[in-house]
Parts: sequence; C-alpha cells; structure tokens
Amino acid sequence: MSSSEWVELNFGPQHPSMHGVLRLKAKLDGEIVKEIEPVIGYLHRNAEKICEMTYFNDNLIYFDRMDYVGAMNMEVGYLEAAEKLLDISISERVKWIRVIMAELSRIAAHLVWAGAYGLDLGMLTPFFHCFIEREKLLTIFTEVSGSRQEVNYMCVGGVYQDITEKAISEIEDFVREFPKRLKDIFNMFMKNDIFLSRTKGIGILDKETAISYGVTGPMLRASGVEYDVRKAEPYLVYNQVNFDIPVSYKGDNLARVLVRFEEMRQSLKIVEQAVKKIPEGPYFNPKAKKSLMIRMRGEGDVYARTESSKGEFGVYIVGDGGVKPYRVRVRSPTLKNLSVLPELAKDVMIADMIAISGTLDLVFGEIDR
Amino acid sequence: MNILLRLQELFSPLGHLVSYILAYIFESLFLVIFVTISLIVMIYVFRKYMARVQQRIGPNRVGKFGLLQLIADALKLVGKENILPRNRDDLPYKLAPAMVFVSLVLAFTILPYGDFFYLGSFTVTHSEVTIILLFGIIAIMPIGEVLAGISSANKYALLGALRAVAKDVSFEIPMMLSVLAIVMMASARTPSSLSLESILSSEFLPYGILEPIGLFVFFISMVARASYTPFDLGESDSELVSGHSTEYSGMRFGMFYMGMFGSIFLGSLIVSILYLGGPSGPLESSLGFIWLIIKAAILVLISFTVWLSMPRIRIDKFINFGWKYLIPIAMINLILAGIITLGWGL
Amino acid sequence: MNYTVQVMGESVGKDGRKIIKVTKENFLDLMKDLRNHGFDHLSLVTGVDRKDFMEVVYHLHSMNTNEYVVVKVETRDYKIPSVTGIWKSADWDEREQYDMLGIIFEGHPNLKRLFLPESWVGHPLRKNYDMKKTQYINMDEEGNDYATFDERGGW
Amino acid sequence: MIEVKEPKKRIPVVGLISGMLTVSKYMFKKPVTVQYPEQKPDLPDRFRFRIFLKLDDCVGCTLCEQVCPNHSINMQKVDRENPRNKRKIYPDVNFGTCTVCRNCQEICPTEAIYLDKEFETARTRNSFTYSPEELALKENEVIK
Repeated sequence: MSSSEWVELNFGPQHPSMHGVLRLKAKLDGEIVKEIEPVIGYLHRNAEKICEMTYFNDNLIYFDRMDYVGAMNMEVGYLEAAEKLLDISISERVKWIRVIMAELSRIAAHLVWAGAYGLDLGMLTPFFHCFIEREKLLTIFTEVSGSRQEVNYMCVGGVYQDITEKAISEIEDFVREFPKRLKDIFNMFMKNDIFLSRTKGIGILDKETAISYGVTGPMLRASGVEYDVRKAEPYLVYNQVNFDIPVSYKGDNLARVLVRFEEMRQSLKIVEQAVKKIPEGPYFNPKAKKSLMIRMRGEGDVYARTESSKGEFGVYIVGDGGVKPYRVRVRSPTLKNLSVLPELAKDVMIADMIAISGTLDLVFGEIDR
Repeated sequence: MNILLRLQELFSPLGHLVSYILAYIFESLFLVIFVTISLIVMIYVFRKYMARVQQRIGPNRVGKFGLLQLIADALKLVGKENILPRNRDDLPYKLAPAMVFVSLVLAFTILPYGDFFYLGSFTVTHSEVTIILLFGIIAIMPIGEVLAGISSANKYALLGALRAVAKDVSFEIPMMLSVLAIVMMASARTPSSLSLESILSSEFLPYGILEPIGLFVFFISMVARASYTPFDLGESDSELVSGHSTEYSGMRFGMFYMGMFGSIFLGSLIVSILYLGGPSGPLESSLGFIWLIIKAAILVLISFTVWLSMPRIRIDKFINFGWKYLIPIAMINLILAGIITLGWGL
Repeated sequence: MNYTVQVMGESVGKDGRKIIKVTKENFLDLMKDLRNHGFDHLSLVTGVDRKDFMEVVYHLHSMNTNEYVVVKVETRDYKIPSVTGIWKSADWDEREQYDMLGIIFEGHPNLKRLFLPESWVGHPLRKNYDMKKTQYINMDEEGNDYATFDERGGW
Repeated sequence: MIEVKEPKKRIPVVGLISGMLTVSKYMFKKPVTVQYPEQKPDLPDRFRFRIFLKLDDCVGCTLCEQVCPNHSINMQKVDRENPRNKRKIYPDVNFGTCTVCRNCQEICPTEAIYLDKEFETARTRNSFTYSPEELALKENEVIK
C-alpha cells in the first residue's frame, strides 16, 4: 500500500500499555506499523529549573520523583555529584548503606518492569507476584527511612537516620526468601512457549545503533556491549564487592528480559555481601551542618555517572559559588533508550511494537523530568 | 419424560395449541434463568479463582462471601449511562450486542442435557439435525463482534473487528472437521447421526477416548471461539484498548462480557457432550444432568487456568497456527475416524 | 592526544575529567577528530546560560577504552553546529537544549521542541525567563497540543 | 561477565502445562492482602506522614517556613496566650504541596512541629491547608 493510504493512529497518552504518558503517532498499514513518532512531555515539570531555585540539600525530593520506582538510585546519582562539588566526605558506613539501598531499589524497579511487561503481553498473574515481592522491599524502605517510595533518605554528607538492626534482619530474610520466588516468576515467563514466540527474535538492536543512539543499561548489555558504570567507573564501594554483569549477544526482546532477570540475581548477591560487611561508624558527617540553616556553597562543575536500573544516570551540576546550584542537568537513560524505538519498531506488527516498547522499561518521571 | 410434555399436560385444559405455546414459553424461561444463573456463578468463581491464584481474596464485600457481587455489577451496568459515539451508524451498533447474547442463549436450547431427577431434560427442541443447527447458531456470534467493531467509528474497534474476523474464519474449519469425524463415527451406529441425542446414545465408549486428537483440536478452537487470553485477539485489551467493544458502555458492554463468559460455558458443555460422553455416568438414569455439569465445570476450570497463565499470541502466528497446524491435524483425525468406523461397521 | 585542530585550552575539572575548551569555528572538526579517536558514545549535551554568552558542554565517552572527555564551546549568538551527523544520540539532546535554552543547532534534521508544544513562548531555563506569565496547554481538533496565555484556552 | 543463555528447546505443550501448574500452585497459598478498614496495616515504627504542632512549645521563630523546600509552610497570626511566642505567629501547612521531606521536623529548635504515624487524612474538605489549631489536633478531632 502506498504511503498515502496509511492510517494514522494515536497510541495516545492514555493507553493501557504505554507505561504512563507516552504518545506514539503511528502510521499503520493494516496491522503493520510503518512509522512511529514518539511525542513526550506530558509529565514535564522542569525539575531542572526548580533545582536551580532550591538549596543543594533540598533537591533530593525532586530526584526521588524522577525514576519513582527506584528512587534511591536517583538519590545516589545526585549525591555523587553534589558531594564532589561541595567537597564533603562521607563515612565508610554510609557508603555501605547507600550501596545496599541502591541495589534493593534496583530490584524493586526491575520487579515493576517484570510485572508491567507481563501485562503488556496479556499475562495477568506475574504482575501480582512481582508486586508482592516489591511490597516486602517497600516495608524495608519504610523501616529505614520513614516513607515507602519517595524516601528522601539520603542527604549531603550521609543519611538522615541510621539503619536499624530490625531493618538489617528484614533484609536478610528478604535475601533468603527472594531467590525461590524469583524462580517462580521466571518460570511463569520462560516456561511459556507463547511468551518465547512473542519475544524471541523480535526488536533486534545491534551494537552500533545502540552505541550511536546512546543506549545504556540492560538494553545495551543485551546487545552485546559489556558496559556497566559500576564496573567501568566504580563509585561508593562497588570495587569491594564482587558481582558479574549479565551480557547477551542476541539483542532481541528475550535477551533484554533475561539480562534484567539476571541483574536482579546479581543485585541480590551484592546485598548479601554488603549486609555482612557494614562497618560501625558515624552515619552523618557533622561538617555538612545537619541543621541545614548554614548553607553549603559549591564552585566549579561536576559530572557524576551512576548505574540506575535503566542505565547510565548522570548528573551534571554547575556551581557558581552560590548557595543554590547554577545549573543542574540530568542524563536520563530512558530518554536515550526511547529514542531508539522508532528505529527498532519499524515494519513490525502492533503486537510487536507493544512488546518492544515494554522491554525499554520506560518510566516517564525520568524522561520528562 | 422431559419438561415440555409435563408442562403440556399442565396446560392441556386450555386447548391443544395454547398449551403447547405456553409450555414452550415456560420451558425457554426455565432455560434463560438456568443460563443467567450459571453465568453469574461462573463469573463469581472466575473472580474468586483469579484472586486466589494472585494471592488476594477477591470479592467479599457485597453479600455474605461476595456472592451478590455479580448482581451488584449487573445493576451497575444497567444503571450506567450509555455513551453513544457520535458518527456511528446506528442500527448495527445497537444490533451487535443483541446478536451476541441472543445467539448465545439460543445455542443453549438445543443441547441434550441428561434428565434431572424426575424433572426430565431441559432441552427445548428435538430435531433430527441439531448439530447443524447448533453450529449455525454459534456462527452468528462472531458476526455480532465484527458488526460492533465496524459500526463504532473508532480505529481501535475497527482493528479489533478485523482481528476477530481473521480469528473466527481460521478456527471454524478445524472445529467443523473434528465435528465431522464425530458424525462419521456416529453414523456407523445410528441412522440419524446428525442429531445430538442420537450421537450420545450411539456411543459405548466416549468419543474422547476414540479420538484424542479431535478433542485437542476442538478444545483449542473452542478457546479461540470464546476469545480469552491466548487467543483474545478480538478484544486484546493491552494493545487495542479493548478491541471491538471499545465504544460500548453500560448494559451493551455487559452483553459482550456475558457473551464471552457464556461462550466459555457453552464451549465446555459442547466439548463434554461430544467428546466426554455428556450426561452418561454411573447412576445415569436420574443424575445425568449433574454429570454433564461436573464435566463442564472441570473444563471451565481448565480454561480459566489457561486464561490466567498465558500471554497473547501474535495475530499472524495465530492464523498460520490455525491453518498450517490445526487443519492438517483435523484432517488426520478425520482419516483415523474413517478407519475406526470402517473397522466398526464390519 | 594530538588534535588536528587548534585547541583553546586543556584542563582537568573538579571531578577529574579532562576538559577541552575550543572555539566555535573549529569545534566541528575537533568533534570528528574525537569520533575517529574512538569516542563513540556522546553521553550528554548541556547548555549553560552564562547570561552574556551561552556555554555548551559535550560529555564524550569511549566504550572500549573507558576514557572520558568533556568539550566546552562558547557562543554569543546562540548558534552552534549540530553533531547529529556524528552521533545519533545528540538528536534528542539538542532538541531538548533548543527547547529549554533556545540554542539553535545548525544542521539538525528536525529542530523542534521536545517537551513543550511548538507554540510555547520563551525558553524556560534561560536566566531571564519571566516566571510570572503562566501559559496553558490544550489539544486542538487534530490532536496537536498548543499553548495559550489566556485561561479560557486552557482546560 | 556472564553470558545469559536462552531456555533450551523442548516439546511445545509441556512448557505451557508446567506454566499453568506454577500459576495454579499459588491457589492453595494464603492470600497476602490486608482487609484495610477492618485490619489496620502493621506499619514499621519509623513510618511518618502527617505533621503535628504543639502550640505551646512553638516560639514563632519561622525556621520551618524558611527551610521548607516548596514553601508549603506559612506563618499565621493566632492570638493565643503563650509567653514564649511574643509575635503570636504559628505555622500552617498546605498538605497539597507538602512532600514529607521532614526538613521542618529536623530544624525546629523546640521540637514543636513533628511528624507522626497518622496517615488516614482522607476526608471531604475545601482546602488542603491545615490551620495551626487543626495541626495540633488528631485526625478524628479535626473531622468533628
């Protein structure tokens, strides 16, 4: 059919499997999707402008709300940059607490993705089992910080409240029980031939396009590039913990699913080692003036890269010696992953386009900021 | 002695013709009540089973154990405002849900239920060609779905309708072939092999054992007919919002919903009648109906598990699964049935 | 690392990353030069509004040798040659910087606003952006968003 | 670096059936949901949500107003006899914009403003702002 007869259909902001507020202007030739043009910006709050108007320490609440399903990774990313800019050092204990919390929220983010991906393909039950596990993680976050998802737990110079014995024992229980439940969820996906036929060999992303589009994280590792910021540029205590990076050379949907499930097991391994190695020590650096009233000042510009559950999460802060940051710029991994979608989902059926956009793990708080 | 004659005697003082009419009316009233009650029980069991499988509790607020939940849903649907899309074409839009629901209830009248204690069987009509009548009526339902999709001016609904057409066409043929095999085998034993009762009476071994492949093919095409998850292409809700029934609200949507669950129950009933020997069981004389319901309930539970544990299949894989795999298998099954009837006939 | 192009200055930033300052004229050749040196991943394009001039910062990273380089360019008339030809990841980043700061990237395939609708007035991240005027976004008949100042146009 | 393997080939229908078994296995496990209005969720003891104010401890130093990141605390004039609060100004909280960041609780010198376990704040109301008197009361007293 010539291009003039294509039906233009809006997979609009309100759509069951558009993960929040993505709008795809798709040109359809019957069931085949010829062209896609993503329209984004429906969740745009311009967090960067707001960050320029608040103090260094109070920006954390806006970073919590970027990748709201894995909030602690965002806090670690921002604090890596802010603490370098304000040159405030953090104690060993805080480093270990931050690594544990970041890895637990990575597992929580992957669980949300796994449940939502099952729903995209039409499976109703994995969603609930993933969220039952995530509920245990949210109780741990509440035990430690006081609120469930937007935790606002870390602050410049350390953490607000120390980790309690009860929280550590809850984490140990979680580490003990989770592998069995994860195997069940994994079997629900992998034992199913229809699931395999929906994901194998669909949406193949080769290495060169991935790198040139700036794709990072599980999507890049599923296309065969072994790049993980925790190994490439170890921050916090990732060099004192041994874990592996899952890689697959197929680059199709199934590879991305397998890489994410393997990442959950690796994060569990990290948390297991970290819980044993937490040293004693202060959980807050008094120099950072907990009373918040005496503001900290920062000069120069700093770019810090961390590995969030979606990819390389970078925060670039420019300080002009003032009390508030002069410019905050956030590298959102999901924005780059989404920019590959028109390339990936060309001349595929509608069902495949939905399956491919499910493996991109889109969270729109982070894309639209 | 089935209910029809018993009712006819009841009304006989009113004259021959009037009593027959009244008997038929009352019997079909019985049947409609039986269908709605079984639907309500089935939807309740589905929601409880789905909840249990997802480790939650399911409806328990309305009524004692949430029993009245379905009646509350029905009242809500009736009470809901019927939003009619602007540039729809009116007649088919309004006709579609009625077609789906009427053809569903009509199909129930023909099935040969066993007799229920002293009441006798519920079957309303007894004719020589009930199989053709049954599958003729079942074929009306997809027309209703397609009509709904095309008439509501919505691109998603149109796509849902096209998918529903592709699904139904590619799964009528294997269904018919497997039913043909049954009729062929029954013709060796009884002269009028086109009526369901005679098929039932003619078998000494349930056909499911003689033709397992036929059972497999028929069950899969029944799953496709009822359009739930592995093959729910007519109403694939995570892709096309909700397929052909996107633009429907209120009781019209209720009709589609009942149509979906009704066709699951209908499918299980037909499979248990044709393949699992219908109302035959140990104390066959008085408990036939109970046996039929037990077999159908097991099949319904299996189809619920299938519904909850499988993702949706892609439309082109689904269609060439229907044409490339199911039809050849149905052909082989036909040949096997032929060999068996030959051996039987000698 | 020797460059074919004259470079204004090299320094090491506060976070230990090598910073290269370059003038606008030989900026594009430097970028091509770096691309051939193996910097295949453009991780970030950032515009910083320094009131009288606009500073654009490019963060480059090479996947296999894991090196990192920061390139800084200054421009007075908000015009910068676009690097979408070299790295495709610059496409959406440059559109976002155009949307937020009004930097015009010459040679960009379709330089449109990324988050805000086309009819939005002003660039929010500019230091002189007037925060008092609120604009409302609504969707017209064909389904494209438009921004208006009056209350009635909004929902 | 570990290479992730795809599941190995096997007979088609066997996988579907074992998938169904894994799903139906959960039917016999105990449901994990909490029947909210009847059973209260057992929240960890560090859980904090609603802001409370001890009126007689507050000295009106407006520290909480300055430290709140999104300006949801404003000081209000309340004529109330309190020797320690000469200017008679107390904070009120706009819960529409409060992000529960607990800055105010940290900064308050006299521990007057504090967060507590109360989270059932859903009721019909016209504005999200709690006046200082309402802040002092528990949720059920505010409703009356």
